[in-house]
Amino acid sequence: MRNLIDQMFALFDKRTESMSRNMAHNHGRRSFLAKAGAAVIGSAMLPLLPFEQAGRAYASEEEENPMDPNSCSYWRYCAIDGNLCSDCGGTLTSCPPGAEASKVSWVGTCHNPSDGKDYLVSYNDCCGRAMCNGTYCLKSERERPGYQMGLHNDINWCMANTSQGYHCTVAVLIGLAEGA
Amino acid sequence: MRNLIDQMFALFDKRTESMSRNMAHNHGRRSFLAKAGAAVIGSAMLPLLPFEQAGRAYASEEEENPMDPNSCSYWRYCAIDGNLCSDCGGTLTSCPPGAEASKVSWVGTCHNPSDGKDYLVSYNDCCGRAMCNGTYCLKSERERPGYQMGLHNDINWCMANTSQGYHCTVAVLIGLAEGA
Amino acid sequence: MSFKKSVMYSAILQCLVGTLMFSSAQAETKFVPEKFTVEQTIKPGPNVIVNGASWDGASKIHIYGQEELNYQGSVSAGLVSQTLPSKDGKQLYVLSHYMKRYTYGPVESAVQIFDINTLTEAKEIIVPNKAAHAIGMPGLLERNYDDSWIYVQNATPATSVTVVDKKLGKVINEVAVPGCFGIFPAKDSNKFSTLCGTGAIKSVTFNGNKYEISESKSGLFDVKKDALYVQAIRNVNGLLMIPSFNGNIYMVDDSGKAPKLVEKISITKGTEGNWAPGGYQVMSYNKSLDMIFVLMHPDAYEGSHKDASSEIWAYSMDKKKIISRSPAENLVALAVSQGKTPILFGSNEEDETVDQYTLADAKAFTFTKAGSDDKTGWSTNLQVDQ
Amino acid sequence: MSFKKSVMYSAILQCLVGTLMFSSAQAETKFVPEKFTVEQTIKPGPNVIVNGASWDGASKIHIYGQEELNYQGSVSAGLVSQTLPSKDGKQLYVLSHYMKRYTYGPVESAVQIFDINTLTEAKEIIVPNKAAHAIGMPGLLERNYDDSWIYVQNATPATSVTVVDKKLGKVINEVAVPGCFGIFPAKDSNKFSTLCGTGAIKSVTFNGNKYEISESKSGLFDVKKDALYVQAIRNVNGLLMIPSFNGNIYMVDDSGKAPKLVEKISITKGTEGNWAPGGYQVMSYNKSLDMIFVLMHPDAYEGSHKDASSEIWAYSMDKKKIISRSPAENLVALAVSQGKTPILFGSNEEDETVDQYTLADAKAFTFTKAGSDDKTGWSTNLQVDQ
Repeated sequence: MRNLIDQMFALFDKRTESMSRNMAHNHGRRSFLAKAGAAVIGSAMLPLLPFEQAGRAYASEEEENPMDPNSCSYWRYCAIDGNLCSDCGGTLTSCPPGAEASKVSWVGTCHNPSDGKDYLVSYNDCCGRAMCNGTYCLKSERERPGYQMGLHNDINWCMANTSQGYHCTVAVLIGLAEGA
Repeated sequence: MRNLIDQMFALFDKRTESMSRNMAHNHGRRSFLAKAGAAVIGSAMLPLLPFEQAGRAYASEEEENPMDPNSCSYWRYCAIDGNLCSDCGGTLTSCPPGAEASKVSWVGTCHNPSDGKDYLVSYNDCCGRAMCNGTYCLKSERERPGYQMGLHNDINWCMANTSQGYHCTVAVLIGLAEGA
Repeated sequence: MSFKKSVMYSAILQCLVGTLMFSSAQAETKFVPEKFTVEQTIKPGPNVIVNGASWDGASKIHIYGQEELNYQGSVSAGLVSQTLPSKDGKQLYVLSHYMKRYTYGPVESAVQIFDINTLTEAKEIIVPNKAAHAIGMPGLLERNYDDSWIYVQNATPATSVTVVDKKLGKVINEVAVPGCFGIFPAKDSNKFSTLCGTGAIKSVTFNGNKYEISESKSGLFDVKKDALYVQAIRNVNGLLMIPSFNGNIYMVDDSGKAPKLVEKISITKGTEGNWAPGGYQVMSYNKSLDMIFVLMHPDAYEGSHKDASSEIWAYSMDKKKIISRSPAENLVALAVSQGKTPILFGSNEEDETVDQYTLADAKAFTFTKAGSDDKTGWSTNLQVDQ
Repeated sequence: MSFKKSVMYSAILQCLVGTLMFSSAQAETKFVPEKFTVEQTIKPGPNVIVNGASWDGASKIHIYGQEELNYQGSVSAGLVSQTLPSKDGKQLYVLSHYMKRYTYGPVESAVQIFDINTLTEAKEIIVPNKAAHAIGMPGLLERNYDDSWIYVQNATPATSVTVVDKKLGKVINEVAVPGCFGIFPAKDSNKFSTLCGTGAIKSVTFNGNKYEISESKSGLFDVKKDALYVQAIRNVNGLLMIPSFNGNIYMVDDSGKAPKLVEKISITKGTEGNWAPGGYQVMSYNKSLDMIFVLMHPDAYEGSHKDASSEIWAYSMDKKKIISRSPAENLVALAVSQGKTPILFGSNEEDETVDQYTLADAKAFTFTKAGSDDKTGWSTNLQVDQ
């Protein structure tokens, strides 16, 4: 969780500073920061929605196995959108060698059938390489459009990095979901 | 044919000038020009090779029809390597709107079954656009490696243009083959 | 040098001409060499524009004639393109990103303006590299009502909107609208609205270099229970129609200072099978018929909001009822032509094609697949230019 | 400002930690968050490198472990890449082209040097934009014998060779070798040879900033009747082996001033079915066995020289006979590992995969397909790093 906090602080330090510098309008830095904070961090902490239906893998014909990290039906991937780094020279939680770790991420709340708990999953992109041709998965449980940026998976989360090319995506457990 | 001559002259005017400017070695401009000329222009004028076997289309399962310009087995395509411009917004002999005509080309000698004659076919690339996703054909009758550059089809013939991205390929009849 | 060159050329020329003469003499009919040319324009008529965005190379924007689904040509851009035809349908705006080393290195984001008739570039405007690198969808690259400004949605991930003056060819403003996303231009050319994570809609009104933000009642929509898609289309009565995950159309009045919800219309009410919209551009609108067309799938569940279609529903906004349901598999984006006999175009996620649907039964007003082309590859949005 | 910021952060932190504490308290075992990291190195062992060149986007160079065909990772480049491992197998050289607008605009051609173990870039050297934009194949990006220079084949279409000093990180020479193509480094580090359209082979020898070109007897090979592939491999006896369209191996001695043909070995003599090599990298060589492996197809005809394989032939250069013929469909490039039990790797044109062939029958010395991976996409050449 330290990780998540660090990432989000890093984000605010770097990006909102530079953004604010470029804005000379009638909106104060404080109100901007406060609102951005509410939107990005707040959204990651959303309570669970009252449904628990399984998502669908992109390749729907494949065997469903919520315990197989090589399958799009793996429980952690409930809101993933990307190519699995584990199929690209990385692992479930690490980027392939030479890629750059994304500074920011979107977050899903996924149900682990083996212990019955709900986890916060940080989907981090690995950056600065051409898109890996590894297994592509798309599931959008509790995913929301860009007005809830911290839950949004239709965007390149290398956006805050120096190297912005999208390479692949990992699924990192960062917390137990509220009420789990 | 005027076209071909113009193109080749344009090539020599532009490219060898700049090339020569960049060379400060112990080879004179004249001998270089003469040799390059022999290689590039000479090769386009090669006598027919003594065989007349039909080439194979890349997509070998397709219906062979040497009179159908939409088929890779079209007689003009005997040494083509590229995406057909006619499937990309252009025609058999013209680039799609907005693309740039290649200044140089490779040449094939193809047999037209309808009149029994052999024709020189200039395969020109259209340039400055992303590769078109139209029908891709590869046939290599009398095609030769880069030491016979004017017959070579494994290279981007947008190489002498300002806009060098490869878009698609046309097949233009520029002459009757020697002895036809 | 120039002497040597001309001698050289003469020799080559003689050789070429000699060969030709020889050949021509033997030919029964004189051979006339063909000319290698470039098409100057595409064929006239309305087009559909398919955004073939790439994540690690040149995005390809494909232009097809609406009637025949004939390939007219393409323009090329950088990474993760967004596309938008101009108001008069004569130009095409493309936002994309160019990295010095293609997938890394310094990034240059640009709005490029292409002339659709000639498919040539008319203008390129560099915009701040804050522009969202997003999947192709509505609401991220828009223009104001009189088409003098182009809006670009930014995300760093903090959100803002860049305002480009088309004539000046440069950025004239940047508006921070934190926690909000999507640009819905108002009929007032100095104004746009945007969806916010609080469930509010905000309107941004410009006054020279300054701008003012007004907010709708919070909770205009419920982000958890009935989230809105980032897509709004203005109907014949001047209201914005915004589709939701559950198949409601939110009718929003953006003419006042702050946006107001006028009505919420469920297009699924009374229909069995738990149908819901799905995709990246779920809805299109035909003005002459005052009818929306929506990509629908059955057995909806939390997370199915981007699932591809099973059917296209035609819904009359005037009569507030379903006019027809046409089977249409695997579409994630929809665009409809204008006029009384619409043609539908969809991005097919499974086959990676653009699909054309035409009226099969005028009385039942049902559509069937009439054409398809795979040169688009995978796409998530498309537009008609008129 | 800094005060406000820290207040802001504290509030967020408290909120986050509060939520976590609450969650953790309820959990039966304490939850330990996972760490998001980056792999520092690939797994040890020999690799095969597949050149996934792109014509309108980032080329992708894929690194696989030889034994398991496990995906180790990748490096990214610009358009139409050429690849080459360093002499010690620790680095990878990649030539590619970067256009400002991806498919048009000013072009920057670069040789990039990557460390294979970490897959990070060690150096980038800009070379003249004359470098051939060619399909991936041998002979266009090479290094001299002691690996101090990198050679780049140019084509504008006039041909020349750029010489890069690896240590200095810059271009030190450019040699015009008009009408010739392909770079075959000699054992003398100051020398390379090249194939010419006249049927001769030329050797270029450097002496400081100057160079001298010596030419073999003209007609060393017949460009029309038995053209040579642009590929040469040095055998255990120090001779260059150059395969021809008709299945002859030209044994060339490049140790003297001018190259000399020592012998021409037909690998098809006495075999029924009109077999011939086919592909972009038709041959590979295993030194310990003094054996070449060649991609072969039957019923050859003029123009079939790039047709994909039906079989892989293992031919002993020592015994001058075919050792085995293994069925292997659709390959257009071949690389063999070193050692007495070789593994073969091929680029499969039809399936767009890399295929692995291992010894199935040690006695018959025949190979069968043991693995395949589709992450490479379409490729036309590949290399082993040791």
